[in-house]
Amino acid sequence: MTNIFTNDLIKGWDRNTIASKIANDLPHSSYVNLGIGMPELVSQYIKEDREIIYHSENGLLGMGPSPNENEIDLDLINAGKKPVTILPGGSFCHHADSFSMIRGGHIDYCVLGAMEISVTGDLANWSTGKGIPAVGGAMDLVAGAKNVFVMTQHLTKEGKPKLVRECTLPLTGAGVVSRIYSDYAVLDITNDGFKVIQLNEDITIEYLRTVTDGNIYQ
Amino acid sequence: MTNIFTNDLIKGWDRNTIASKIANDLPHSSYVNLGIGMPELVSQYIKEDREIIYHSENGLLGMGPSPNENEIDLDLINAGKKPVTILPGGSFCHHADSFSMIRGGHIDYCVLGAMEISVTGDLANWSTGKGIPAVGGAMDLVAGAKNVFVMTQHLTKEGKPKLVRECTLPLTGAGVVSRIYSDYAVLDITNDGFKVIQLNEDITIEYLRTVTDGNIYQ
Amino acid sequence: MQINKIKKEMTEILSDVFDGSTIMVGGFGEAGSPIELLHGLIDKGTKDLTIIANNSGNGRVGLGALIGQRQVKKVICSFARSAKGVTFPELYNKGEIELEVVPQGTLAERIRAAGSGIPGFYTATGVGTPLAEGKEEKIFNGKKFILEEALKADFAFVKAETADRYGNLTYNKTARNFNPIMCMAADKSLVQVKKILEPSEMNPEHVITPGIFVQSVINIENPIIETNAIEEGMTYP
Amino acid sequence: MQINKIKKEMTEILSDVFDGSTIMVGGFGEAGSPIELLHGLIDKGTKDLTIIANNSGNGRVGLGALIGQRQVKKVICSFARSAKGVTFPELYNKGEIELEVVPQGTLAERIRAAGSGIPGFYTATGVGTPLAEGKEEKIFNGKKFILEEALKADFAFVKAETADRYGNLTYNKTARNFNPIMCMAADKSLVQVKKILEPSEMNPEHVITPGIFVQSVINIENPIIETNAIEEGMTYP
Repeated sequence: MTNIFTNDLIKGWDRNTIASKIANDLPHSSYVNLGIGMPELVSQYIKEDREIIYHSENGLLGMGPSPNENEIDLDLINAGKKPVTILPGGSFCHHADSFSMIRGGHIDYCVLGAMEISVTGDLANWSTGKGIPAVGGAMDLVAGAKNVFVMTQHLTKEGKPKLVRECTLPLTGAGVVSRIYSDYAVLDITNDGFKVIQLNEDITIEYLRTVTDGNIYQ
Repeated sequence: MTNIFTNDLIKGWDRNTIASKIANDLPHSSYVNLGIGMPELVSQYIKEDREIIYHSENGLLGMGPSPNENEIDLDLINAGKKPVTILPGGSFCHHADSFSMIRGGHIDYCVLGAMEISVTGDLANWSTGKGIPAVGGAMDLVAGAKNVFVMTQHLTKEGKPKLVRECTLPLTGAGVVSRIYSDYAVLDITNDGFKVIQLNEDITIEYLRTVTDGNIYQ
Repeated sequence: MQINKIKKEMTEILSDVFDGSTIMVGGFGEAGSPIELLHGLIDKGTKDLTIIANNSGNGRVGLGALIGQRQVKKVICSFARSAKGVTFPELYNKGEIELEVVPQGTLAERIRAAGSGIPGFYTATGVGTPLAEGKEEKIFNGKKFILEEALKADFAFVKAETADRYGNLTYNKTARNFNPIMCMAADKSLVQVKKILEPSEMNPEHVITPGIFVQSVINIENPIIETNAIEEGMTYP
Repeated sequence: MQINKIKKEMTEILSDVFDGSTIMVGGFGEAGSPIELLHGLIDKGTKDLTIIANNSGNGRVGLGALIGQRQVKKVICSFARSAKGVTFPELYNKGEIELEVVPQGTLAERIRAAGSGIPGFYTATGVGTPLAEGKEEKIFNGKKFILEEALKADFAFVKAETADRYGNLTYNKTARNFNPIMCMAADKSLVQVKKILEPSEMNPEHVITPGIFVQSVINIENPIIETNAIEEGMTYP
């Protein structure tokens, strides 16, 4: 199961395909916080049969897409400190109120990246243990959101499994992840291990087992 | 010291005189919460050399006087549920924010009535122990305001001392009162007992001792 | 598909409310009190309710009427002794309704805590008084505090001034009071509102309750004015 | 006599700030960051500061400049690793500045708690992680929470959009962020504001920070725009 080299790997779903799978699983009328980076793609794949409200933890509910160059307002930014817009029906609030939305269980879904996810739903995504420690709102989001979705490559750049029996990196939260969307599969965290919800068309469950450290079942 | 009968009593300051003494002791630029009833009189005696901001715990900062009959708005009321006005520079907030002002020590002075005040500054003013128990914001005010002033008759209607060694009624707060304004005297709560700051012109310290249960000094 | 939290019928907005529900009722005295929603609950006949509110109702309208109909088994409030209270004292003095007294600021903070995912917090309010009895104590910097726990509810009944289809709310003056924090603390917030606005008419800087805290809205353009109703001797039903 | 919290001179508004002060600095990234107040502190030369903020400064302006001048001994923040950070990493990697990392929501709530007279509260944020080490645990309804304590400051440095002479404030869009709660939590809140209004021009429904939380205001009509300043290679002093 260990030390698969990158050049042996099967090419999985691309990030747009993963994002569209997540977008399909967000129900109409959900309040959603998309993490900085890859998860931001999800909003591009929401179908017309539903309306989703995006929350940005720096006090913005009803976040819209990036502004045109001439519409940039440096007082209107997202949690990644990039200029954004606000949609009709949106609102501003201060940081304590914004995190009341998160901690109080009012955010239906958050979608985050990961370094490691354990078979019991532990998540490590804020620290490699090196460099300046910086956590931002990640710990609040995983502790507070009703459903924590992880969007990730199945393997690290070095070809090691990110889905593991036990995380080795500092945790962001313990037992917090509900579902993982990787380039190889969609998996739920269950009492019995990683449950495959959908398997990439090009790979087998046996292969998935070789690139995953922890019990997998269908 | 006990069981002085009402008809023996010296007539002290009237309530307007007491209110003006309190008004004189509220410094310029103070944030003040005046309890329902007698303390409300204080605002009428603020001199022109100072501006005081009144807080009403139901989410009103910058409370003004009662409205004219034709200006009454039943959505603009004070903590006593009576129609009031708001002055320029005032603001509305919700109940948690309003009590953050109180509990967080931002209200400089609150002025409250009393049933009993102990020599250590315990206050009883919310319950006779009978009837339907109802506390309102009194416990929050005495625990949170920077200075708790009591405005009271020195004796009960039955002629018993309200200033006592130990309160017999259920407490509103323990060790919370800073100063007492009665019809007989102005007294500070100190480690050594009730310290007379000002004595009514018509009475002696000896007389004050006979109508007060607890150490008094000048 | 568009989000639309606005309901047309009172029966629809109240459809989920069940016997034995815990319901937060907004308002401080009559300001911000959701009288029509409470009357809807009388029509529905829901029983064994626990009410969390600042007061315990005036006259025989709104909360006073609901209590008078014996639909309430317990009231959690700061001040159950208002001048115009009729039905609560009647039942309380007969031992037919329970009362839990909570200091007003502690009530507000416990409600906000529930909405903010804070299960408990420490406060100096009530220390040394009968209302601190049985509560855990803790010393911070040499001063004694008591532990108060979050207070949540199945439903919040709220009255606001304006709403849009997302459930964003504004209030009028001191009618704001407990309403915004109750929206945060309830599983479902049901809001009666004087005026419905288009989302584009709602200034994002001026929203007091963001729609995330609101599940359903109903338009009651001309709500009953409690003071007048009581003066006119109104009773409901 | 009228209340007037508006100061004319930077030296006046900063006159009370002392060596060893704990200062909350508003802003999330550059939005709402009080750059001119921070530059005033560089001019004043105040030392041994503890800074509470979400970030640790960008480039060599504002907080980045203050840190670069070695006036700061410790930073308490949620995210000290911003793309444009220069001075903090320099000192941190040499072990010449202390860092305390606090999750962003816990940071916000600890600040609000200080302003609200709540010495401590329980949260699930951080449970089971290195940031929970040494913290008291408590079980509520079968779930584990940790105790977090109030975080207060001697001063808050805040940037707002409008103010009146009472210190009532409004903010612009997401430049609101930590500013309102920092005003609550500091002994003295010092505010730089783009525009001064008459009290009668300030709508009481729209005030975000009531004047009770503000001690001094200074009008900075055209504040430095951090992004532009960094692009232009600005350094201060």
